[in-house]
Amino acid sequence: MVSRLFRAELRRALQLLWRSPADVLNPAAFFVLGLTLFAIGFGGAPDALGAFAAIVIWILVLLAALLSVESMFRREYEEGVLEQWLALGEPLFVAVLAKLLAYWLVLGGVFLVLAPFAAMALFLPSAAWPALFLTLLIGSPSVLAVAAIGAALTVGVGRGGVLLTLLVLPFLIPVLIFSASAITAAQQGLPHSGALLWLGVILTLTLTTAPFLIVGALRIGVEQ
Amino acid sequence: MVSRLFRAELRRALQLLWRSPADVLNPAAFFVLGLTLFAIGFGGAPDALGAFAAIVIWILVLLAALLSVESMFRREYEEGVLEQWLALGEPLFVAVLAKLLAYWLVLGGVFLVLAPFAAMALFLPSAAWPALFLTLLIGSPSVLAVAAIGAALTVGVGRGGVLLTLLVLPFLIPVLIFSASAITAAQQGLPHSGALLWLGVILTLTLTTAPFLIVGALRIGVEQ
Amino acid sequence: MWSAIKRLWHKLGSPRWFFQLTERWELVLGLAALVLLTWGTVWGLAFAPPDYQQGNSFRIIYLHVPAAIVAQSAYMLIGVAGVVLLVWRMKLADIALKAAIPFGMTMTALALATGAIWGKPTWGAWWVWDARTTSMLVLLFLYFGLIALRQAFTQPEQAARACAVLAIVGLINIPIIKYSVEWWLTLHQTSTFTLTEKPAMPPSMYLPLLLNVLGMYCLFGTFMVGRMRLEILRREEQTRWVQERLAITAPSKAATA
Amino acid sequence: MTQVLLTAEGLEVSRNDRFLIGALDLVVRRGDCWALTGPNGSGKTTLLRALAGLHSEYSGRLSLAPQAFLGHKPALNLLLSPRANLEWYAALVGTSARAEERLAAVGLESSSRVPCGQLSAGQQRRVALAALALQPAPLWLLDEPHTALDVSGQALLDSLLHGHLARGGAVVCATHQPLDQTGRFQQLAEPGIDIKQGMALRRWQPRNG
Amino acid sequence: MTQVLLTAEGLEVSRNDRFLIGALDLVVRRGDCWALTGPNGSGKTTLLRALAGLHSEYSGRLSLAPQAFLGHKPALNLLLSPRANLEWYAALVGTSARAEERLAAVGLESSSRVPCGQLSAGQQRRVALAALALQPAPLWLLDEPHTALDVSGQALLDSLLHGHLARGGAVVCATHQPLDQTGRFQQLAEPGIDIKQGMALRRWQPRNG
Ligand code: HEM
Ligand SMILES: Nc1ncnc2c1ncn2[C@@H]1O[C@H](COP(=O)(O)OP(=O)(O)OP(=O)(O)O)[C@@H](O)[C@H]1O
Ligand SMILES: Nc1ncnc2c1ncn2[C@@H]1O[C@H](COP(=O)(O)OP(=O)(O)OP(=O)(O)O)[C@@H](O)[C@H]1O
Ligand SMILES: [Mg+2]
Ligand SMILES: [Mg+2]
Repeated sequence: MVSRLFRAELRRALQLLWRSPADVLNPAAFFVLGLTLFAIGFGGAPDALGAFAAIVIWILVLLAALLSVESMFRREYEEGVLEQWLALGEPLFVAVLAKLLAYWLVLGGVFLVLAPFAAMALFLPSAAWPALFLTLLIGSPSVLAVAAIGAALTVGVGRGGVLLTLLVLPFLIPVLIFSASAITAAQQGLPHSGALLWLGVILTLTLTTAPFLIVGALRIGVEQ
Repeated sequence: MVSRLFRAELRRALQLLWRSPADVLNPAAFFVLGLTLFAIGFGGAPDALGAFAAIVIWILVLLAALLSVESMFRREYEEGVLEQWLALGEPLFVAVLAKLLAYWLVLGGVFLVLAPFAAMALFLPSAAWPALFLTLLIGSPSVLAVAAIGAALTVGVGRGGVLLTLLVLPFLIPVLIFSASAITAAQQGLPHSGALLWLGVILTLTLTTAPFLIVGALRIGVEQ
Repeated sequence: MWSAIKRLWHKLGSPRWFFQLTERWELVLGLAALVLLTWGTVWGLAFAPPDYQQGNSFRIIYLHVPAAIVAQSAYMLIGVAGVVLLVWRMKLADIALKAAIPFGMTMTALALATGAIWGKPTWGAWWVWDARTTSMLVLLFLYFGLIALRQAFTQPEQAARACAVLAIVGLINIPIIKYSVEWWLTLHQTSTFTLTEKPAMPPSMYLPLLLNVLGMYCLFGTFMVGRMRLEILRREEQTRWVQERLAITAPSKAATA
Repeated sequence: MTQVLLTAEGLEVSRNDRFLIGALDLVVRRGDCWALTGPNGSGKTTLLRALAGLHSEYSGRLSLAPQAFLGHKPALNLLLSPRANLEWYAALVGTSARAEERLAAVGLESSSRVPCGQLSAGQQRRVALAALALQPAPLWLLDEPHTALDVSGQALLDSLLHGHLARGGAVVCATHQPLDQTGRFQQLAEPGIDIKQGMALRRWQPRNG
Repeated sequence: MTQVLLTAEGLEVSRNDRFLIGALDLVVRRGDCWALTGPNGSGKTTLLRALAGLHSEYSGRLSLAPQAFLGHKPALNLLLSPRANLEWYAALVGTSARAEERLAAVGLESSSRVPCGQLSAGQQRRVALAALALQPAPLWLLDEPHTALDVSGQALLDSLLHGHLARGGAVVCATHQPLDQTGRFQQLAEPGIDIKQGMALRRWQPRNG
């Protein structure tokens, strides 16, 4: 029963992403354009760029994820669909899991696909590429899950979520720091499994707690 | 008559920004966050940071402006207010001007207030501060006006705040380049009035054409 | 005279008239493109003298320049079509606007790619951020934007008008590409062909280039007309004249099958 | 003062190239009250939007006096109070708002400073009626104005319509409920206009008392 | 099969600390059809939401069977087609969708693959009715279900209600229009429940033929 429901929700979430590809394309475009801007801005200074490539890429990933997650529940809320989930004896938890997975499949996929281009555009030495991929793989689900808590909290609060960024960012900074330091270490040929391990710990933590927090937050939003 | 209408629209636009501060606070938070991340990320390398401070600040300004403008007309569209503007013999033009002014007053104000902090956080030499202020003053209205065209074009497209970034950022690249080059020149004690002049030219161009384009785009959106 | 122009203008608004007018164009343009491109390319690659500075690597010019020029022309056509659509509400304009996008985008990508390949030996880097390369990249983004914007709308009519607005705004980029090399000091070459001066290259170098540029325009024309005709058929599917046409061609298809 | 507020000649309205309304001829004069009826999805909303200049996929001749339009949405800013919304409408059309008074007239004196988003569905429609009443435009285009109104709200709407017609205004009103349901209108004995299968325009007049 | 689907004892509902409904006692049994009437802003929507578990600012005892809720919004995803929406509802409640069939029953066979955002107001409400009919929950909580429906749509709604009641379901329905307006319901002779000034719950039963 639950697994059938999960499949249905996953299909719906993917269908929605397909119907309004904006939700995915927007962050992807944002990511690419951000890269372009930095590349233009740092013009002619490939060394400087290479040194900061890791941090630039990860900042853009964070921002792109925030942008895309912001509208994760908004449509459902405004259309009154969120109410249905709650009225129908709460399969909401399953729906939230499915939605997170769908976003991660698509958005994580986008980041992974774009990563090599990002690395090239910013002159990231190839020694650091595996670290970049790994941090994206382990880090991005945490980012999405935490950002989704913020999106859920702000769904009822008028438009746009006043505090999404403020609420969520403090929790994301560790992900950023560990990722960037792992990549920078790899760049210099230093060991970096420690940072990756920390990313794994953060991932377990967020994945086990975030869905509950999201459901709670949505419930508050609907009663608003 | 027109000026009375303009005042009414301006009051309303400011009232709205006051009632849903998210539209401004979110981008501001984003700006601060981005600065923080860069400051953290580039950690102990103040020299490197100082050299690229101008470009980092301006990229963040661009992204923040896009974030905030994205919802500029969405509420009006969804509530059916945009239709009223059009049905009532188009005082829409005045409304658009008022809205742009309101956003610029608030968002431009936020950027100007945050600029010294940004400059300090990124170790921008104080010689370049006046140039930073000037570029923000002259450049930000262009950015807002161009971004508003994109917001108007995408207003009817579901949650298609979608394409905004994709559509608009290309047009903003000149503003970025001139601003950054003015600040960098000032940093090195070089003359930079040329770049400022170009910013002025861009400003005149956008301010004279953007309102018309915005009105046209909104008209298309309403018929969607 | 004036009324004749007006009549032509009216006719131009009719997709059906255009469809009948261009019955043979695809073939003619296609053949011209084939001849010109083969001639220009063979001459340029095999017979033109090597450059005294760059040796043989310069030969990529025979792809790079035609692609770059046609990419911009296609965009100009798109912008003009946008104006016509918004001012005169001419359906054909939207059909043209839509038809020009894929070829223009491909040419932009090709110009960027060949430029990057050429940049490696001459500038020592695949990519350099200067005014021309940047504005050309912007052109590519504009093409992306046009495609994305159209598919974001559910109603074709609104999509067409929105794309027209974007296309017109994007026109500003064309002079930037064109004059960026003169306004800012950049690494990139300035113009070879101008209307007022003789090119600095020897004829044996620039004549094949000219042939290729012309050939590329013909190729553009071929694609353009073909896509427009297809789009007209698709949009006017319900009308009598299309039904009749399809009724004529359908049995012959059945006969060959 | 011209008598004709709206003329449509051979008006054909479509959506996405799909024909909705073919060759409609309509003249609306001062004092006219036209009810537009038809099944769901027949094109009532689309026709009204075309008349209001909000839908341009039509052909034929169309000329109209200034109109006020009230669609399926109440067209209020949900963050602002009813009062602020009315004041904004007043500024748009250049009249004085007298917001408190108008809100009292629609029974909302106690909610004039609450954000509209915190009003019930019917209360929002009432604010929209107040905004409508404030506009000096002689031609009203209304799309299912009875929606969400309670019995007293419908009486209120009827009296608004009566007043507007008496002042020489005219109304075109899409609706699913016969205007005589509340007993305050009666249909004219003329045949009216049949737009297409099931979709029709009929003229009504106020019934006093 | 229990007979009682909903019991409320001393239910007091408020909003932002403002009292809306005081001490309501209500028992809904299989086959019951309760109409909830009251002026705009009296708290009908709030009460229904409390019953549906969507509003928790209440006190008193409340126990209910699984319910299906249809509020002021049609609760459809506007990007997806009616078909996809129905299939999703079916997955939620674990029944088979038979979407085409259900859409045909509400007169939308030809629009089953258009995004819901491109349907007219009444067509969207019809899809919502199809989604309601699909849910096996015995208790229906409906908030002004007649909104935007044309005459045939209202007949459709009535026959949905008839069928549901006949199968042993129960309905609580907030409305501004007397259920007997279409002639397919009649009010029971019992006094019903007066919640407060102007706001009341009355029991109706299907009138056949
Ligand atoms: C990715 C980088 C490049 C881009 C985006 C680019 C773009 C362009 C464009 C848009 C034109 C057409 C100018 C016009 O319309 O008149 C052009 C022409 C030309 N390009 Fe490039 N280019 C790139 C790299 C290069 C390189 C590396 C070289 C060789 C050093 C080169 C040599 C030329 C030459 C000789 C012309 C012909 C100039 C003329 O006849 O107008 N380009 N390029
Ligand atoms: N989101 C909200 N926040 C705060 N107060 C609200 C909100 N929605 C409604 N109210 C208030 O609660 C009261 C009851 O509203 P409710 O929507 O339940 O009324 P209703 O009986 O359904 O009215 P209607 O017939 O207009 O639909 C109203 O006075 C309203 O002002
Ligand atoms: N946004 C839209 N995009 C595309 N088609 C639409 C859109 N809105 C409505 N339609 C289609 O146009 C037709 C007419 O819709 P319209 O809203 O005018 O009907 P209506 O008569 O107002 O119906 P209702 O009584 O349900 O309000 C419908 O068949 C509908 O499918
Ligand atoms: Mg309608
Ligand atoms: Mg209600």
